[in-house]
Amino acid sequence: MNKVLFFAHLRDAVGEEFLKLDVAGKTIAELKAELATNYDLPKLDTVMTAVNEEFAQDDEVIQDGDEIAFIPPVSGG
Amino acid sequence: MNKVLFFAHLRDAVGEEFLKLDVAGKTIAELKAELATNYDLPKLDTVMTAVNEEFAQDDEVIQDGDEIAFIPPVSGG
Amino acid sequence: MDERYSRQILFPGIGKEGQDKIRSKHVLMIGAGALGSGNGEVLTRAGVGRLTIVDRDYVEASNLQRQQLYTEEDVAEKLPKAAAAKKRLKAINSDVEINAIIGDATPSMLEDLVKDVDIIIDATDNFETRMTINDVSQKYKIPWIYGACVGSYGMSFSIIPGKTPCLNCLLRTIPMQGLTCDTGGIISPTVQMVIAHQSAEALKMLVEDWDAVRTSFVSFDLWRNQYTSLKMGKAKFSGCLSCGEERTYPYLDQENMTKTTVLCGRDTVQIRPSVQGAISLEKLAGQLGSLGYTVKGNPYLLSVEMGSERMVIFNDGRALIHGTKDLTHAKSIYQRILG
Amino acid sequence: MDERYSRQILFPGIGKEGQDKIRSKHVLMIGAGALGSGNGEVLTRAGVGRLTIVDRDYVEASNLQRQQLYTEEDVAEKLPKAAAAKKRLKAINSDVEINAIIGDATPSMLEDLVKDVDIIIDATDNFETRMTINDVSQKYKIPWIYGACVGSYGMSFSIIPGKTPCLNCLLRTIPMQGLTCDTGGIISPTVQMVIAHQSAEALKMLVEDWDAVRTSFVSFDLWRNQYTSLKMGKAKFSGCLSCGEERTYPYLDQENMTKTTVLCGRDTVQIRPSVQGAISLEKLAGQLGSLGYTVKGNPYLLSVEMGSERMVIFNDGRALIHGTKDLTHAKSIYQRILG
Repeated sequence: MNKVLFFAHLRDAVGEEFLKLDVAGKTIAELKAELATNYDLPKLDTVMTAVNEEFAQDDEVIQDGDEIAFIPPVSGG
Repeated sequence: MNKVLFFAHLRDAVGEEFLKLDVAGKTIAELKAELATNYDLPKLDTVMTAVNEEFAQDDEVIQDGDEIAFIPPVSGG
Repeated sequence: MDERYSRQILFPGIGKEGQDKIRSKHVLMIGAGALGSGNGEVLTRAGVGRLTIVDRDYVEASNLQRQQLYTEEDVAEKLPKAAAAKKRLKAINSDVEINAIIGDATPSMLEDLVKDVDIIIDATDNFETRMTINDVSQKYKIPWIYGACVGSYGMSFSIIPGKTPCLNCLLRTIPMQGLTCDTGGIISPTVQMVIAHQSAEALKMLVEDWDAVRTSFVSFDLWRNQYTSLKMGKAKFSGCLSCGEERTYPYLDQENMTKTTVLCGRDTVQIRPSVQGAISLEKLAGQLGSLGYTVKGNPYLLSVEMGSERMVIFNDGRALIHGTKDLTHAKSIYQRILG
Repeated sequence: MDERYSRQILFPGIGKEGQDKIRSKHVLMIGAGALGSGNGEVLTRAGVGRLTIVDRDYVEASNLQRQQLYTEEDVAEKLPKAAAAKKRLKAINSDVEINAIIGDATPSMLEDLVKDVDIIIDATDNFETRMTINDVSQKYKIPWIYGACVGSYGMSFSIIPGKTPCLNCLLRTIPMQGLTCDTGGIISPTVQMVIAHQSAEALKMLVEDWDAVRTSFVSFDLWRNQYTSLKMGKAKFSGCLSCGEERTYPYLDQENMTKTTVLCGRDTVQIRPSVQGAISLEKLAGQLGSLGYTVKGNPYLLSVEMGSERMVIFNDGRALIHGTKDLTHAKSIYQRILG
């Protein structure tokens, strides 16, 4: 099982602070695609992904128990 | 074994960011007394103690593996 | 008004209703130094209804490095901080009612002031005043927000009577002095970080979003890249004299308060005469001038050069002795001039 | 001077030597809005030698809620932000050399400016300018500090050429329709928190304490009480066009940037973003509507009344700004809404 966390407006789009999903074996890219299909989320191309508080590339494979977080860079200033 | 962390000026006094000590079974008060004896530390009466990121009273008994942190309140402003 | 506050009304945590609430509230801020400058500015820009500021100091050159309301001109004029803060805050937002009180935040003053106050912001530089704020908070059921910093290290904690532990639960006694500012110095990003936490908590309380109020004790070190969020579930102390069942509010008793204090981080002693009252600065200036002292003054205070020390006398009889940390010596200097 | 900076000289991370270094340095700051106000003030108070500020906007009423250098008078006079910032910063510290540049931070301007610059502070409100800063940083080996915020959410990351990943490693392309303060709102504590992180990093770099510079990517939410520190060891992208082996610095090429053109014979500016692609007009209409703008639309375009101007946005991101011939002003309006 994996905990998938969302920050900022992604959280509002998903409606939850986090989801419990079983996504072990999938890549980050696959998870992003799945989420974009199942939730009213914007494209996640430019959203940063963390696996266990470490930056992860799109081709990283998720392990069971990994905590995944989606951190959208914002442009305000 | 326990990890004992020090913040702010306590860290400078101890000379290390943390110590590895085996203090399981002791109370926080006992650990404070031991540290005051072995290191050039000020009295730790008013220093806040955290056990595993949770505030702990002086009579709390330390378990093996607990991470202890000493957080001195400061008065500047 | 809508245009001015449009960006925070757009923020879902505030909205139109929250903005109206902010507008209707009264904040008491104790201290107008580094934390007071920043918190005062955030709340004034956010459009709080009333802001009462209590501060006993005047603006000095060494403040400019981190106290964001003040300029070189304020230093040249030796303006009291509360007065200089009010001047700048009015230029920022003329709609906010600013009450500037130049004086020491004593127990009796605070008990008088809190009557219609919604929250108290801690921007003091000493634990004695914080313990007094803490007792006033418990007695009158007014939330307050602790904030403090030294060097690159800072902390904040929100205290809500009846809900969270209080400062006396955590400390049990006033920590010994000299641990901090004298030796540690301060950088202004640390101040900004504490202000960010305190003022965010203040906004949550002003819009009455109590569920959003932080329940953990935050501490951080910006130079060492640390951030700790401490759960406080076990911190409440049932025997606490400030918030426990048999409370006595020990820090509301003037007899328990010090009369001379070394000011944290400064080579300065403050003297508070046991009986305070208006003194004639004009007459005193004349006397001292004829004695050969270099004296400068304004309606609020008198500054006297005395060899390696300098005494600043306020018109309530209070004084600051710069250039010493020796309480007895300072008192002696004071008494040489004021009897 | 020693008295003025005494509290930060006392801080072991700076000291006398560090203060001299700060004094000898030149900081380039792009933007003088919320983040620029605060960062500019911290650095000016800290006694940096030279500060060059680039900004294209003027002060408006909706800025006052969070942009700490500006007053009601600046709004009344419609002062350019760079000029208003300089005025206040000189009053704060007359020893600091402030260069105020009123204009758009284009690639060619930035390449001209960075020649003798030690660090660059990001205080912009859009990703396109950040990507240009990022390329300039890599090409001329100048560290820069990313900072951004919206609502109660903010972030910061220090980028050191040859050492850390760069912004293009993280994003790969300019995000479309990022949330801005104009569409998502903003509270001023969030701004303060980003400033605390950016300015602490700036001080570390100015005193050349490279070991202290934060290597993690910080993001936080002050209303939701979150703080995340992301390890960036795996973030460097070998094929990065900005910092990889076959780098081309794509964002220094004017061809890849947003194009602005005055349409012949009309009081209208056309904006073509660097990355074109479908944007959600429906969502944008909702956001702008809740901001109080009058919005009309159809599946192909959206028309928004904005005071004396009217913006028409097409679903490929292109826009027409009617009512102005000022290219910089038009681009500013566009990026404030679309990021």
